[in-house]
Amino acid sequence: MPRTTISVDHVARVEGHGNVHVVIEDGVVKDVKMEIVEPARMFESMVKGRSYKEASYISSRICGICSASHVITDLKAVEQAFGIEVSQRTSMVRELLVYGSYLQNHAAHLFVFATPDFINEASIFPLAKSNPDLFAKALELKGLGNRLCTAVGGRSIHPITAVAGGFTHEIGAAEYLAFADEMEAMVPFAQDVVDLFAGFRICDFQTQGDMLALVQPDYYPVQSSDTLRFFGDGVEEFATADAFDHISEYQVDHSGAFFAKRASNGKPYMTAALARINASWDHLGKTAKIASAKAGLRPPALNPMLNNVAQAVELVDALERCARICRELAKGEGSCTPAPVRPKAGVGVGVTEAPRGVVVHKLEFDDRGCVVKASITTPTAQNLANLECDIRLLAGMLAESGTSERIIRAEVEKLIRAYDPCISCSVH
Amino acid sequence: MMNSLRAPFGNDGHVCECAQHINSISGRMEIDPLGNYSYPLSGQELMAMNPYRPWSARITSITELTETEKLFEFRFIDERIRNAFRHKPGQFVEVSIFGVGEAPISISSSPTKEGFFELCVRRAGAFTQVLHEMQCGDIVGIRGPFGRGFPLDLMRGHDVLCVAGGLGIAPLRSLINNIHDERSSFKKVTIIYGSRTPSEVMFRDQFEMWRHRKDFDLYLTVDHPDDGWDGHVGLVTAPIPTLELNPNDTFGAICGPPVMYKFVVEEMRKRNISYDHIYMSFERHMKCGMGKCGHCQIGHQYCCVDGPVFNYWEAKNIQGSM
Amino acid sequence: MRSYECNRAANSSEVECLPTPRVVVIGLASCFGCQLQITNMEQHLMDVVGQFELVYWQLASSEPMPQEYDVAVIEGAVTTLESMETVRQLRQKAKTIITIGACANTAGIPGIAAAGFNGHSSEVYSQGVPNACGQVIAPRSVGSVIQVDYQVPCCPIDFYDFSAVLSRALYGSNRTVPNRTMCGDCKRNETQCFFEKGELCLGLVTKGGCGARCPKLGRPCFGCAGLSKDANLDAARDSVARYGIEVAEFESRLQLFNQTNEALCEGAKGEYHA
Amino acid sequence: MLYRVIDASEIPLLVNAFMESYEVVAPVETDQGVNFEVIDSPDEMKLDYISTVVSPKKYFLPPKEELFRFDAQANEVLPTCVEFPKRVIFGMHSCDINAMNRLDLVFKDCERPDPYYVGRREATLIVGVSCMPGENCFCRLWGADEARYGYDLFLTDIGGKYLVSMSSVEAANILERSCNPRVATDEERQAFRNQTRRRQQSFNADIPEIQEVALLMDAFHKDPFWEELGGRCLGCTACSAVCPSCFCFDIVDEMDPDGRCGSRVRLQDSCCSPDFAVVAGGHNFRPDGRTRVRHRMYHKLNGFLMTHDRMLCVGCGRCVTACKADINPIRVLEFFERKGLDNDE
Repeated sequence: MPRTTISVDHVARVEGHGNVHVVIEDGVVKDVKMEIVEPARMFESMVKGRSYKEASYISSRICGICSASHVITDLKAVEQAFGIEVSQRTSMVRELLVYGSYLQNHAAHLFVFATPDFINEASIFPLAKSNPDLFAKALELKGLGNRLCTAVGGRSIHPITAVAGGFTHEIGAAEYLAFADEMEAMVPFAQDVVDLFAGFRICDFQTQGDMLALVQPDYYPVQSSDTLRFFGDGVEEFATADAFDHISEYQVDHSGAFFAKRASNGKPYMTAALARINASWDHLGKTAKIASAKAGLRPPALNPMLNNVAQAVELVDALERCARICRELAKGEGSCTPAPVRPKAGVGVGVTEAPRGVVVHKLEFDDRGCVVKASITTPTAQNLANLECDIRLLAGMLAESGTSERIIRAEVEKLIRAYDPCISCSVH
Repeated sequence: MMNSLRAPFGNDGHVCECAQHINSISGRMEIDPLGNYSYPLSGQELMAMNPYRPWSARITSITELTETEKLFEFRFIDERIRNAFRHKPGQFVEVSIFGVGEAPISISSSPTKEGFFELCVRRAGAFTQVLHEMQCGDIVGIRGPFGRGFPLDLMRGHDVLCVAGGLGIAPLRSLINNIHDERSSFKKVTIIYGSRTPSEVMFRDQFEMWRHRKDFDLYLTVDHPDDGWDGHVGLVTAPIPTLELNPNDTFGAICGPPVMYKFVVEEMRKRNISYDHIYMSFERHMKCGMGKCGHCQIGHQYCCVDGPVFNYWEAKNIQGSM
Repeated sequence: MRSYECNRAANSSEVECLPTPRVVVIGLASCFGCQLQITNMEQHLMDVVGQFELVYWQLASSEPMPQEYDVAVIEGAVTTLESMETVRQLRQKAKTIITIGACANTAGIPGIAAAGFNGHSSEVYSQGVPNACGQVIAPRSVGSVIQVDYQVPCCPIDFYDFSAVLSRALYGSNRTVPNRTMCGDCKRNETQCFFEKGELCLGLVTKGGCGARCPKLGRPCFGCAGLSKDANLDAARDSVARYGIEVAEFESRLQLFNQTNEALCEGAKGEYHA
Repeated sequence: MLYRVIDASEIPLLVNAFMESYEVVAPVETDQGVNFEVIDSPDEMKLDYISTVVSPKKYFLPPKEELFRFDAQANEVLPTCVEFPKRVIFGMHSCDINAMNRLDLVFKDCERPDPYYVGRREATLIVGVSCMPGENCFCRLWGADEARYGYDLFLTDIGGKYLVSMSSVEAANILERSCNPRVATDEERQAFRNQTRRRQQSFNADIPEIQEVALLMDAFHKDPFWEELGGRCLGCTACSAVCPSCFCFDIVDEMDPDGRCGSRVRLQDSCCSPDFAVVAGGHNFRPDGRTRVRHRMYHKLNGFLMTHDRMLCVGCGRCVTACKADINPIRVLEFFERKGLDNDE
């Protein structure tokens, strides 16, 4: 195998358009490029001059899959800039919305995108015939996420009801309770999903990059924390408001998305379900923790391929957590009615954990509440540099052991999909 | 939840009913697809059942008339309905192709022919496109007949002057064929039929035969003649001033594109045909056929029940008719 | 345009269908949300997919793009010379083109950047637009590049609207695509008007038929279905002013989904050169 | 007509009695204003409302209604059967009852009754309630401020008590079973008379009282006023959506997602919809706001009178609020009023 170029144009079963090129010479990886060819839509520039009322509506459209996360992140930035405190109930409903998107995303990613890799099919559709029960149950799980998002946000993607300071509409107690029951009933299947993915054979290697996740004392945060943590090569905790001081974005010619590195040490890093589990393992619910341990996933878990299992564990955790939140909300305490908004000049940074990692929106407003400057970074953009390093590592390892080009190619695609990249989101 | 949000409007969550008979005690309506009625069924009984329910009819013959027009022959599958179906010239039926929709089409065959009816259909939109692709033996749904047709009873014993433009020949053909089948009940019958080009002239053979047999005085006219054209050239109004006609004894019957009416009526009035002896068929999109849905309204009149055939006096009294 | 009509035979056992239509799904500049919406109605997904042969869908399958197909479903706005070429090729090969979602129909949210486009791209990419992005041009709707046969409106699309449009494309329908604006639907939902609360809503000029979901949930319309062909913009401006709302806000809000609509002229027209 | 008196405190008893065997809908106040909704308890009801956003016609002509199911592949109607709920509409105003009486003429007491409408109508009991006019009400102009028939019970508020007119046995039985209806005293009759007069005197005096509207509609058919009024129509159909007497509809086929079966569906429609009068081939018989708005006003203020001997408009005033372009019958009345003044000058 003197010189081989492995190229996959339009990596399938990922959200968005990406190509990968790996050049191997005499068993040594010479070059890896993760080309992000998604059309640029210039969100950071187009929101300039627009009212805060429109900002979250527009930035929701950065990504269909992560729309709930982008909306909540943007609203948090707006609220920080204007000094708005949201009610406890609003925060809980937001968490429900974010988790709804976790259920949608993880189920879609694991089954529609990832599973075909492990059953040697091009798509999920053959599974409808070969294993109709699994297919039906997987769709049911994803459907539950959709319905939760629809109930809370008004539709399954691009939530309608979430606005600065609260929600314009909320479902009744009976619906919350019905959801709680459904969530709990779905837990056993989610546990099976963890087992299923734990059983898939993956290459054994470890990422050399760092990791980034939201952290919160005694909680597994997805939108409720104001603290971020880098870990791996030294732990570094900082306020979400300072996110862009610690994350360094840079432009490369083969990608429409900006790449990112940890500012303090210049290393690439991973932000994903795997990073969350590593950071907040202690705060996973009991059922999820047991499922995770049983699957052999416990910190430090550094094989990026394990992100699939990590997502499955999060499914278990999300179901239980959502059921609890639903029961709490059904008690009807507090209100989600949007808090009054008084625009003023200022800067706000919103950070949440999107299904595939940390998303940051930084917005600067003038005194009329119009955007002066916007900076947005998405988990996939942050992951790209690390992904390239991991591909180099994996391909090198396989090439060294004389693996065929076909298998290297398949494993590289598997790795890319394990990161659950959201490419259109990364080029925004 | 998703469905309730989806419901296009409103929140009347009650799934709706399909109706045949109303049982006033339980407020329940039932439908039997074939109908559970005594035989034979009168036309009135046919309509007295759920008037929104189309009845299956089979296409039994298709004739290509021009590039864009076909003549379809239909027969109801249920014999009782086939026998009960009676129409008047100028009336229309609602044709259903389920999934595609429903469209009002005027009946082109004479009431004197029983057991089947014919529709002359121009390919003009999504519905007629699908209908044109159908084959003999295919099934459609039919409701009707609806509307007020030409006043045959009044016309009997008198002269009749029919003026048709383009597809307007479709409803008039029903009248003309009917007259032909009871030819002795009518006096002098004149037909003026205008088309854009010779290739768009429909039912030419039939007309030629009648002309040959001197059943009717026939004026076929086109706007753009070709080399083989031996008929007239020009507007349908052109022959009217020179016709031999007895104004007190003549009924006019007009059907054609909207712009035609004004001019034809003018010429007929010049010949002193009375306001209420000039009958014309209006084109509107009748959706229900029963004077409810409003789509075919002209002023305060409903084309589907008060028309589609109006006399000129009535039409003059409708705001916005011409 | 339609050519897959199932013969409606005398009895169902004789139903004989022409070869099932081959469908490709293509994503251009978008959030992928409309494609997701298709998958998001799990219980009906296989019903819909079962009516045709899905020969290319990058989001869900690694099967490569085939050479021949009948129907192309396009999501997203045209933002590069390359995608312009792509849609032209789709038009050449496909008998039927269906665009889904605001991006494809009106240039949608990406279209906001159409005004002063070059400024936007240099602002985001200070070192020049990366090669990977292709040759970027001011965003535009698919319909401004090629003739589109059917549109599924809104941002994101509704699954049932997609299913209905698909039915229309495959089997035909004489149902009118409404040009009425949205307020009537809102009233049928018994929603109180935002104007009465002094809040701007674009229902006045936006194509109806979406079921007015946003107002029903307490959020004014932002116009994602696009301007109605019969939108009465002048009368709407008067109405906005009558309710004490700044007309400038109305104009600005209209840009969200109608930036490149000729009815609002100016926009990015000056930069519309490929 | 039989009249009895009950105390206001007996109303909940009456409602509860209805609830035993009927679905009860009544005006309910929410953050969206007052609207007719199904209630579970008399406490949810707000009887002293001025107007609802939308009229209760939705219970007879739902915005969307399935007519029947079909099999598109065999091209046949499928057997379909669903129930009409037994329902009481509690708290309808006179204008809405009069509007429903007009709908009856079109859908029930006509040559071809509409079985869906008739089914709902016959399964429904109507309990009317008296009201005081709001600023947009002009029902009195068309004599629609009193309901002479079309209800089962009608409650007139005479201060802490209600004078009840009873018109159906079914409702009277329930009234007698649940309340203690008694014969009206002279004082109560007096109170009734005073209440009626107070209502009559409370109408907005700014709304011109023009009796010969129908004639004027004909006389001014070609007036430029229609361009001024109709030219600003937004084509949204909100007017018809809220109107208690608008009944135009569309009939469409909706396919199931699998493309095999589907439903024939009736949808509320409006003559103010831009494409309402389009025929196959694309010609639009009313292509602009001028002709559409004029047509609608004609049907409301002239056409229906010609065919059914009463105005279709009942003067409920809902369209005055609903139309964002300020198009409504009051503007038409004002136009005729101005014409009168012009002539005087």
